[in-house]
Amino acid sequence: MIHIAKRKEMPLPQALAIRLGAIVAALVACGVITAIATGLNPVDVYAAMVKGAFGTPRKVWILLQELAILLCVSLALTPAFRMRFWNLGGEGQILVGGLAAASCMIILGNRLPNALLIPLMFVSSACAGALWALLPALFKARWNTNETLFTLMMNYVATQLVAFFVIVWEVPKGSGNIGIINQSTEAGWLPQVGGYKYLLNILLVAILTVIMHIYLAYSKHGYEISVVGESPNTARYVGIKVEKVIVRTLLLSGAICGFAGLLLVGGTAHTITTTIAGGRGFTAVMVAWLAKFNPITMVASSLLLVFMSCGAGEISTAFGLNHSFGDILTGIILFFIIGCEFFITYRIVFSKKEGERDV
Amino acid sequence: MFDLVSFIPRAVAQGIPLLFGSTGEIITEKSGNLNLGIPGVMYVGAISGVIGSFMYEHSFADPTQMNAVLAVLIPLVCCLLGSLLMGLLYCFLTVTLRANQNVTGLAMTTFGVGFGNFFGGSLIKLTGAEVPSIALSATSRLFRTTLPFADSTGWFGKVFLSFGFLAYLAIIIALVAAFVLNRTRVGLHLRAVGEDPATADAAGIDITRYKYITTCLGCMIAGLGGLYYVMDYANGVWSNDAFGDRGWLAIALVIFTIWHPEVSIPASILFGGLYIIYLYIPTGTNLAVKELYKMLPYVVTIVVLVFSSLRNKRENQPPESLGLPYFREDR
Amino acid sequence: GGNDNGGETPTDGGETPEAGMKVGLICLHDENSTYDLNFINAFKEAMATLGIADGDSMIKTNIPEGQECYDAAAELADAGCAVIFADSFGHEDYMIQAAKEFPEVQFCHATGTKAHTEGLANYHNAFASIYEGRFLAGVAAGMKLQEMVEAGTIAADEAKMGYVGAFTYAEVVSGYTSFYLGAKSIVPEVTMDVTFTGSWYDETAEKEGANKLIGGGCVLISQHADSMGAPTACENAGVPNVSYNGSTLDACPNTFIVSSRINWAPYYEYAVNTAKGGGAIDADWTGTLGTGSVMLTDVNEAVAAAGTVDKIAEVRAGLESGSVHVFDTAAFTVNGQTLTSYLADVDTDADYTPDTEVIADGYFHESEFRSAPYFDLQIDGINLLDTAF
Amino acid sequence: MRMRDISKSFGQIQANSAVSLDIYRGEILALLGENGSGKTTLMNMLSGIYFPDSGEIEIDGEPVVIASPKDAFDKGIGMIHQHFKLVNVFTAAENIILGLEDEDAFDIAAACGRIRAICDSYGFDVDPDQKVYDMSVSQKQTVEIVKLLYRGADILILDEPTAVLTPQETDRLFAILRNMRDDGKAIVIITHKLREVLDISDRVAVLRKGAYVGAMATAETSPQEMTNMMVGHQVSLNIDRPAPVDPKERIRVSGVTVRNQEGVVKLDNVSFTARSGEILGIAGISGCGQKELLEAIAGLQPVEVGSIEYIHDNGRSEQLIGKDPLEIAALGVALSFVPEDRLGMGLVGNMDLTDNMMLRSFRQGRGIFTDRKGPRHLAEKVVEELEVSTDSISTPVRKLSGGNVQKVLVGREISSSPTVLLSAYAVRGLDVNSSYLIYDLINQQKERGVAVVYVGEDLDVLLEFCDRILVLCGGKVSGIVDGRGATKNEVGLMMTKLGGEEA
Ligand SMILES: Nc1ncnc2c1ncn2[C@@H]1O[C@H](COP(=O)(O)OP(=O)(O)OP(=O)(O)O)[C@@H](O)[C@H]1O
Ligand SMILES: Nc1ncnc2c1ncn2[C@@H]1O[C@H](COP(=O)(O)OP(=O)(O)OP(=O)(O)O)[C@@H](O)[C@H]1O
Ligand SMILES: [Mg+2]
Ligand SMILES: [Mg+2]
Repeated sequence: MIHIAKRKEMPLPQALAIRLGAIVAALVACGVITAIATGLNPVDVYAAMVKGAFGTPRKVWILLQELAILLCVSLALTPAFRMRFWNLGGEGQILVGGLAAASCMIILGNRLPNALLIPLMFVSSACAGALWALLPALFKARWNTNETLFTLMMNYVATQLVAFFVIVWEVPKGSGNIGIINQSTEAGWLPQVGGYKYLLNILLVAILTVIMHIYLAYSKHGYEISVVGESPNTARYVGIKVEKVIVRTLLLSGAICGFAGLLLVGGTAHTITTTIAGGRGFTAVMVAWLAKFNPITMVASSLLLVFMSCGAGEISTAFGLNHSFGDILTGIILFFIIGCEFFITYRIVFSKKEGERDV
Repeated sequence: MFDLVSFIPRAVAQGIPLLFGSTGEIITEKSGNLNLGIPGVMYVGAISGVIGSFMYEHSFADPTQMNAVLAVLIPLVCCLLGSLLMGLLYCFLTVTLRANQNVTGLAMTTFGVGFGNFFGGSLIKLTGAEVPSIALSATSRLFRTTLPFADSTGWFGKVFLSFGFLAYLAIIIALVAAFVLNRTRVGLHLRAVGEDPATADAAGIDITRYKYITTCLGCMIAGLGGLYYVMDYANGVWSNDAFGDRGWLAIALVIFTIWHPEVSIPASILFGGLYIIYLYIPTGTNLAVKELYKMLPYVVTIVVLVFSSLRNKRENQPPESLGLPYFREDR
Repeated sequence: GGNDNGGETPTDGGETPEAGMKVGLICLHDENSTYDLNFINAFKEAMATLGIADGDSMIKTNIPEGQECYDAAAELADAGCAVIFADSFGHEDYMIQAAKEFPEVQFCHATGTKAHTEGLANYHNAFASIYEGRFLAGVAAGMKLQEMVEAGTIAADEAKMGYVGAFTYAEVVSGYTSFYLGAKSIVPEVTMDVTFTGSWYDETAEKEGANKLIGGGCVLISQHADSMGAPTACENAGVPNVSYNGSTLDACPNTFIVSSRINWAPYYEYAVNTAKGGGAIDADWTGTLGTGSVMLTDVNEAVAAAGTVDKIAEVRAGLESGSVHVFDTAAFTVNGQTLTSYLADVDTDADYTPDTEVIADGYFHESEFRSAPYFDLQIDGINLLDTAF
Repeated sequence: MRMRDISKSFGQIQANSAVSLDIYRGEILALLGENGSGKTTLMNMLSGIYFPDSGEIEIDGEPVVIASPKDAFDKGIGMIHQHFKLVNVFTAAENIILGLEDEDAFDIAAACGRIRAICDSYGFDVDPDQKVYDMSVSQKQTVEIVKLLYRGADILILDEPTAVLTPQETDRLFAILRNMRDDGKAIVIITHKLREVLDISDRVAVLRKGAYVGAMATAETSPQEMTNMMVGHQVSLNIDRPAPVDPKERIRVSGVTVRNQEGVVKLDNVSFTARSGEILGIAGISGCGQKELLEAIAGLQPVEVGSIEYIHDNGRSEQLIGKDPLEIAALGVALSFVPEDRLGMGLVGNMDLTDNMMLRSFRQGRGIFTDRKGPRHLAEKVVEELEVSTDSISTPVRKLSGGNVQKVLVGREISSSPTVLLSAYAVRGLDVNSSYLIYDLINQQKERGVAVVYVGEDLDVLLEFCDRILVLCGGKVSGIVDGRGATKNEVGLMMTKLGGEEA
């Protein structure tokens, strides 16, 4: 007979070893699947992926930039998740944040100096993102309206809102395309630090990671968030205004998503499209969860996912393999990582069957 | 002039994949499993059906020579099998290994959509078509065979008889699911598993078996949604990513219908209708306004959600243990 | 960052053009998109013709219309590509950005509009006179309508076509107008309803758009959008369909008539050969029937009217010889008036200021002042659906 | 049934070590032990919830393996679990038939009939169509009992079944158990109330820290002996009642009416005063409004009409109605509240001791950061002074046993030197030793001049412990009696009838 029992607390090195083992097993499994499905040598494929992610300084910069944006969105979702508010609306909050930044650039680009315009963009993106999160938060706080569905639907509303403004601002008429905003004046473009295109974004998110970690672990707000998440009744009992905490936390969550939108629009792309968020609102959910809502661990989990997507781009260029193959590999690696937690928490006990005789 | 008689069948056609998806997810969630992998499952279901049918249809020089029963059964069985494997994978991870359901689901969606598009892409390469798609016209024709009299009974035929068999199957499955959930012992046990597995377990119900069976069944039902989309709606044409994020909408419908498969029938059709209604609203060349009309299904969903939350009933809440792993020895 | 890298990885492509010249292509999607597949197939074909090794031709797929396009272009330049192509309209600004940074690399952008005003020596636009292809496809449609009228399936005043367009962009307007004029050259009383989806690829919108047109009495459908939505809707309803981008015969054996498409291979060959030879690539290059850039698929004899193939050949000869013009001002009216003068918006600017006189010699000079189409007139006989409330 | 050398551990914790226990037909065995001594664990291994790490189980001389609750059920073992095993959104009937695999068709109506028949014959009051979430705790416990009866079993295990029952309900249950014993069934009952042990059991078995200490015939033992065996050393079983010190009016409640969310009146025109240095007991059957009363004073329950005043030492009074706990604290009212549902309200199960100590005080200090130093010291102090048994102060409180959880909560609540202490069922589920510790703590507060409002279910304790007792019946005050003079009968009657007349 096989029985499952809880383990004694496992020492960290051993737990890390199990996780590492899972990744190795995942790579082997992916290798076998690669060989079967594509006929390619898996080692070559892995080498190409590494090359695609770290091959040149430019690729490393791109990887870090992608990492920064994904991490930023994951950080944004984390306070809400810790409060057990399932904010699936990151996508929409990024979009409206980006939309606010773009509208500042388009409408005020020729009227304000960058020194004023950029701070204004920061404020308006954060406000837009916050507003987008505020709506579901208010209804959740007041009437316990299901936030998962509400935030999910807000994504689509945001997408259509962006689609609307893209057509309003499109150049040329009818093309459904805005193109680079203020390409000649660079009005509203975030400044480059030390001549590095992406460094500012990366630095900002690095700072944000540290702040978020401190905020959640050591601040009074962070403590309130945990209490509300764990037990709303206890929160009320000690006089925490649950509604207020929900609204405040979601304003923060949305504002940071909006900020991610600003980084995308003002920092790199200098345009707005309906696909600019690129599914990060959802990927970030996975990143946050994999990291068990710890901002520092999230650096690792977002690195994994960004590495996989950069690598997938490379294998599609190098071997003509469809991008989706990267998704398959990502999925398999995730399955192994998720599954291995079992062996950290539980042990399997085999007991002899001899005693079994029914009455 | 708004032509309801021609609009309704279109709305139904949009609604059926959602209905399959939401019915599958409802019964899954009733067992306490929150399967966010449904979008991936629907892709896998569809592509499995396509692969099966592709193999069969291409083994004939002239596809009209196919055996009609086999031509329908093969994709159907392949689709069910593919979705079943996804369900087993989900259950193995979340039920046996007690992995986090949310991450597992999201990973399954990544995997499933990738799987669908990868093998879709591979088959497309095999066909070498100029227009990248796999056309299974002969098979699709069988899936789209309508009831007799559909053409000859005027509006009645158009509104009620003009669908392929999978559409009726979707409705029957939803009704059966509703019946089983609410009126049978199995349904009672299943709901208990989702609400309070510890209690169900203490009452002698095999939690693992219930979770496995319903989740796998749920995945198979959802997979049929993908199959319906390719074989019926898209005329047997697989194009990558064409299915879009209907899987997410199906999950959204679960909450929208407060976990009632029978409510999902009108809700799916309503949502399907709202999904395409912008095409019927006169906007002319003002495409910007059209983009705003595309918000309609989502805004309506939010409004209904808010109204229904105003009168919050205990029965309208998600299953209490939804998303939580169950281990008998911890409390 | 981009700026620091320009010098770090010298692009040796320009120095030794013959030995292992490298060429790159940036695609919005991948081979699974109708639109991109057309570019990719032509690219592979051209590279084979040019004798460029597999390892030296690089395709970057799934590059969105944003910063990623610049990154992809820069990476290709880093990798030593001497000529870099991009296939999507929205890539243009990022290609220009990269062109400024890598002056020794040639950037060739399909469907763009800015090369002739940007004034960069290494940035170029290209398109094809696809309106001619559409005109020919329209002729096939006209033949079919004529057959239907003659067979009594429809009355002459029921000769109404439907068209599913993506955007209201000049490229689409030029496309459906030429298609309509092609049909009108056979059936003068034909009319056409047009509906827009607001997307280049949206299977549901295109399918339901076509269904709506069919429901509205259209007896033949064509489309300018990339999914299989419209053709399959036609197949379901048994309504003949004139396609775009490639043959949909497999999926629609009973309704597919013919399809027009652009063949990009001649342009790739031209651009790479010119770069090789050190010459200057045209700022605007327009492929024609003559260059082999505008193509029609085989006609599906099972659906097309008898004599379609011959008729197409005849009209095609006329187009090539210059005796037939697609936008012949005698063939259409705008608000009941024959056009004698029209200022088109050729130079892209935010206010859409008309800047160039395009009517001369009795016809509208499409794709002559820049490669991308600029015909955006609303002609009589074409009814933009839903504008009349 | 025999259990031989049964051991079971959960991670680090050894819950049972080599326990051997015999259970006989026609006998009621009481299983005793302190909180966390492994009683529940041991019984759960019989009912298939847990699987032993080692050891053997025999039924009627045959070795058996009980791998699941279903196995246990098939072998005729039925158990009432310590924590309700009821599905909240189901009706009583649905819960009762849950898991049964009858051959005949699924027919709830027929089941309801049988349930009514059982209730009638045993004198229980269960509405088969009532949803569990609408039930009071004692109703839920009754459903559990009916479930056990409905299913029938040869070996019955009852884990603290009386914790939430009224004395009358307990008596009824015990009568049934005696009948069943006489029918030849084997019965094990776990309870912390020694009086009940004496009343019902034939034999007593004692566990201490997971190990079997011994067994004896009930008739030959005394509460003192049992307690000593459980604890392992001599304890005194007297509750002190020091005289009130300088009683002054502290809380004045007048005409308070409270409705719950469904609009049902839970408190109806309640008036009384609580005095400093005095313990005011509140008696009443469960669901008669005690919970709402305490919550109303603590600022957690909206009050429809009435007034609740806090009177300072200098005679100034503050209205508490309409204020939340924070605003009440801001008035300088030092109010502590030990609620009924400890982990649901009062503590956060997944947080460690330090963070739980911080719940009341985390706002202190002006910065945006929390200060964990103070709470850590407090946690250490509470652990030391109240003898909380825990690995460390960074253990999540969820992992502590019920008694220890309660000590942590009480320790925190009294650490803020309150002037008013509200306490609901402070010793529910606690073992004798822990209970006395809590009584002592409350008495210490009383001596400090704190006004204590003590809601309890055990009338004997109330009568022994409180200075005055307020009796509630159906949300109305049916009287206030002096704790020193009143009799159990008198109070018991007032609990069910309003001031002598029918409620
Ligand atoms: N599911 C579990 N997981 C981990 N540890 C457990 C579990 N159940 C019990 N324990 C541990 O086993 C010990 C014995 O617990 P048990 O529930 O048997 O005590 P008990 O005698 O029933 O206590 P009480 O009188 O409070 O009901 C406890 O100290 C506890 O720490
Ligand atoms: N998930 C768990 N992990 C570790 N220990 C647990 C867990 N659940 C319960 N326990 C332990 O099991 C024992 C019994 O728990 P239980 O909640 O029954 O205590 P209790 O004293 O009976 O509480 P109460 O009197 O409030 O019912 C406790 O010692 C507790 O520490
Ligand atoms: Mg216990
Ligand atoms: Mg207990």
